[in-house]
Amino acid sequence: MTSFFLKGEWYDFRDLGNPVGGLLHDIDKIAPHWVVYVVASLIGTGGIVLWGVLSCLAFIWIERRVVALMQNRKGPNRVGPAGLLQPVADALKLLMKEAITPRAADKIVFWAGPVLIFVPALAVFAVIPFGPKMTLADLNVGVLFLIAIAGINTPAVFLAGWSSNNKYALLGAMRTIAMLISYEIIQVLALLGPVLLVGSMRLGDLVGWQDHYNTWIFFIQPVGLMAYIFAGAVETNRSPTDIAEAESEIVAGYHTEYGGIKFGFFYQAEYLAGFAIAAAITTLYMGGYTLWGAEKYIPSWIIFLGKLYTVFFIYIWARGTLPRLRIDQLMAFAWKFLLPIMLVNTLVVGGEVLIWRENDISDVTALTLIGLVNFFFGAALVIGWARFLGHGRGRQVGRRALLTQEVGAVYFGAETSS
Amino acid sequence: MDSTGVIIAFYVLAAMTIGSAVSVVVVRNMIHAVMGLIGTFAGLAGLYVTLSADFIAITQILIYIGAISILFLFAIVLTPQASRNNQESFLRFPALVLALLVAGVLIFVALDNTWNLSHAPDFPETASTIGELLLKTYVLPFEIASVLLLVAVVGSIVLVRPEPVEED
Amino acid sequence: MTIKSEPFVVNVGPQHPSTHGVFRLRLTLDGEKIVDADMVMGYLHRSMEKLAEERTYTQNIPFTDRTDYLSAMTGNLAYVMAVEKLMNVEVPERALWLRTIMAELQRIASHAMAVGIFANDCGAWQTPVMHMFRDREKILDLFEMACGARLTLNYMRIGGVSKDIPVEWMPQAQRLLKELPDRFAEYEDLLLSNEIIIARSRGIGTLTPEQATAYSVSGPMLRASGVAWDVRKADPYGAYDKVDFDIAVGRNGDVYDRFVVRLAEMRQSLRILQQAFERMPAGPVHARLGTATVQPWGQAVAPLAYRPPVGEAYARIESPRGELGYYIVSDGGPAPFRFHIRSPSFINLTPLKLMSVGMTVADAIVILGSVDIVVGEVDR
Amino acid sequence: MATRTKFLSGLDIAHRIEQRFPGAVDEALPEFAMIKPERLIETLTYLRDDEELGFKFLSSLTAVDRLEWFEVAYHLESFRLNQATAVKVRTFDRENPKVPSAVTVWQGAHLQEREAYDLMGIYFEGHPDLRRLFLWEGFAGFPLRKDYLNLPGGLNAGLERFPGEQGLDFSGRGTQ
Repeated sequence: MTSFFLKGEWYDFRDLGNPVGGLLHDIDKIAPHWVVYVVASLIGTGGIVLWGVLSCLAFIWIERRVVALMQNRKGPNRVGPAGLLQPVADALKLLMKEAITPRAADKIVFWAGPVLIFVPALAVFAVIPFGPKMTLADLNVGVLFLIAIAGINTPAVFLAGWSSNNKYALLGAMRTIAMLISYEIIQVLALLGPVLLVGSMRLGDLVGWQDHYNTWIFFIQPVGLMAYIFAGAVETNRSPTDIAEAESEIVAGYHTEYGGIKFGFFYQAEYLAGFAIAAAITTLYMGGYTLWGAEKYIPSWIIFLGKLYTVFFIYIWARGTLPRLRIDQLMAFAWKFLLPIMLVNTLVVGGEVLIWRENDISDVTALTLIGLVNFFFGAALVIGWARFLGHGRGRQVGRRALLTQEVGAVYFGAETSS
Repeated sequence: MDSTGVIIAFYVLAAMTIGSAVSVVVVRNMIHAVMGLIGTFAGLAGLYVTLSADFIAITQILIYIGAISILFLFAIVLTPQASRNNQESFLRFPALVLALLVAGVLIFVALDNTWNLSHAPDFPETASTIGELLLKTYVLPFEIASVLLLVAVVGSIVLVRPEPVEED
Repeated sequence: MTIKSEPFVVNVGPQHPSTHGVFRLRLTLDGEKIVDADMVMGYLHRSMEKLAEERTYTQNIPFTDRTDYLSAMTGNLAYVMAVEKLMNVEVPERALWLRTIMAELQRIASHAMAVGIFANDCGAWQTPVMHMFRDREKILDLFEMACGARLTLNYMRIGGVSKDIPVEWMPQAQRLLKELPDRFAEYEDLLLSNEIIIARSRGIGTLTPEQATAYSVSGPMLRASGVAWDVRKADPYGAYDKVDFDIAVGRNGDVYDRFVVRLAEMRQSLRILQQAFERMPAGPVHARLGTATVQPWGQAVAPLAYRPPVGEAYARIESPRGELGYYIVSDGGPAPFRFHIRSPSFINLTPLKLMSVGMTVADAIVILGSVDIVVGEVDR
Repeated sequence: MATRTKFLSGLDIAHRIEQRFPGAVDEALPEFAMIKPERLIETLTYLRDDEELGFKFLSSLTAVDRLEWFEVAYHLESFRLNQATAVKVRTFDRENPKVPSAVTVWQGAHLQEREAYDLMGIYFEGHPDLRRLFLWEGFAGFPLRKDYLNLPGGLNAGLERFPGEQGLDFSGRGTQ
């Protein structure tokens, strides 16, 4: 007790689990057993909430600046240095706005919507390992937890859309549910690949496996990663699948009627859901908090957050680049394209793991072979299936207009080489 | 029922489950009733966690909150006649009587039984245990259930398919 | 067995991000499918046709800016052409060339806006619009140099243009002309082969040439349906008979083709500009009519009121949105007796129901975007 | 290369119509041919379908209040032959002007006839959906008519002089 504040682990920021562990250890000596539990969960939840809010604020600014750069604009640059305080100003504005509830809305459900949508967005982070000891609850069904908690979104979105008593909101809610339910299946199948490889659904085990073999599942499961990134875009309503809140069609979708801080909840929940998807991709596909030995020198949580933000950046990039698909095209993409491919992919991974386990093959050879096979087979599968569905090369080529001098002639249906 | 925390959690969750379940029956607005149902499902999932059946708990959330409740919501919204409110029904009193009878039987059984505590060891990895059981011991029922679901999927697709336009 | 759902009426607008102004589209939906589409307009109706009957012919020119405010030059041009036809005025050669140049610059600016906003309607979050604005801004700078205004230009005059271009105008325009082909290549690269844009716009809102003609559709919409009709070519005005250019024609008449035709027309406009810059003669820019005086610096001071002879005139030009016609009836007084605008945005909306029924909500927005309406011109 | 749209004079058109439908033409001027309302639809159909005319495109349809009568002007174009013309129809009934609808001939007349009905109050018989277009249902009167209202400042429609012109009396700021 003499050196309460001067113990080594207090400065060991490679893993924030160390100082917290030290603190808990000291508390355990002086307080009853359950206090440790309460303190540990309070620190964990508080940390995650704090991190989530700060990251959201930072990314509001980053997203606006980055997209502005993509669009030949400057972006927010007035509030604070380089516009850095813009998100704070936004948040203050949202907080101070009058919380309007439409008269025709169903009051209770209208209020429940933003709260319900916020819970799963935050709860997902409970199972994410930010570092070796930085997991709030390392469930043994962590992967399933990711999907199940994200699934709570569905009723929340529906209730928000329905209770607004607005046609755009209802249309948006219907679209969201159709999308979420379809892409939940894709998500499950995409996450099944890593789970089959590792043989565990505990996220800590998944990271440990990638650390042990010094590889990322990204290299072994490219098709699964692509499908999961796309399904993640659907899940978080980001471009090119922001159909549920398609601004140019249904104004703001299910949260059309929400304003003030209630809208702020949706806004932040959307960011948090985006971070959750990025965290899942980082953990499952990109080695989590490990970086081929560099985690000895760099704090692991910095590695993790770096990867997470990189993945999240892809979504921002897509938002500044891509147009939006139509709902039926998106559904067709899920059911006709991704589902068969993911089923085949799962089968292939299962077979590969079986062969690897049953036979005496060295790990390096096995993983290299699996990676190569999956890459080429996946590429062949995607291209072949796209061809089979009629998305040949010829259809993608843009047409050019026909140029003519002849006034009054009709060229309808004239097919010339473009 | 080992520690105080679990006991507290059990009572909180049980109260939540029963309260939501009562609200499902009592509330007039059908969407509110579905919200109550979601609360019941969530409470049940929590109860499963206290029984260290985490796989079942997660599945409960995934299937019941994520899918079944949506089914209810869609059914309510897409039914044109059923507006938002529950209707009065002549079956109200028979239903009440039936419910009271069932409740009586359940309470009687609960009080009359001598409850034995199980001393079987916990499953450390519920998911893999369930997986092995499903794919080894109970593979036939599992497959039969799968085939049944497949039939249901195909049937529903056939039902909602637009009729092909007949060309003469 | 089919499952029927209740019809669901959605009001798209008048306050909506995609109606390009205060325009209302009342869609009756079955699920996401449109079973009926009805247009409600008039939120921007300023009764220009009535107001114009109370103002002199010269005073009416600013009104024509404010109909199609994204393409004010062509509005000016069509109106002054109608009045010139009525008064039988011979316009000086340089003024004709200047009118052509300005109209073509305006066409590029307007088409850039149309294409960008169309991509926005497809859901590309602002990026194409902002890229297009880059070029449009430079064209607006040129307009500002020439006439002091950027949007409502009021440049054309009866018998010519308000003033000659300043000396530094031509070098700047030449510089812009050198930049633009690369930019257009970039847009064609980014947008024409974009898989999602193709998926969203091919086969949507198709009009056959017969339908397009019967529904009085004009401009890029008509040409996208495969009808090679361009007033610039068919009935050349300005200096269009002296320049060489092609009519861009689509093959399928869908939303994608309208978009392709617009991009191709921007290139043709560049061609016209190139030739015009080389061949524009020197000379006066305003005809001497009545008491009109031309100041030493080239500005024409119009007489207070023209009194055209009794009669009527209908002049039409190819505005970026289609065939823009002005029908003017004169009773010999200082103000038009009847002033009617045949506005392409308005008439191109006629087949909207035909195009959107059977499509989804998302398609309806894209179709409306492809019509490229300017509500100021729809409602007038 | 400088092709120009051939404008078929009203006299020419009137001659052709007269040959096909004797008595259908009311008046003919070089600028237009005036057709009798009762023969309008068959005449317009003839103009559209005839091989040598082929006016498949209705460029503009508008109504004019000539104080004694209302007239509806149709500006027609043919893409194939690159020619244009104008025909008109008139009605002397100021209380209840009625003209047959051209929607059956050109669907493009749909919105334009609605506009003419809205602003000029001409009832197009046979129009499938004749409602107010820009103004709301229940709007009193038809604003483009010359007798709708005198404008502020007391300047009557069709006035001979304008402010600033010589000879205008500014003492009373208008006549009312």
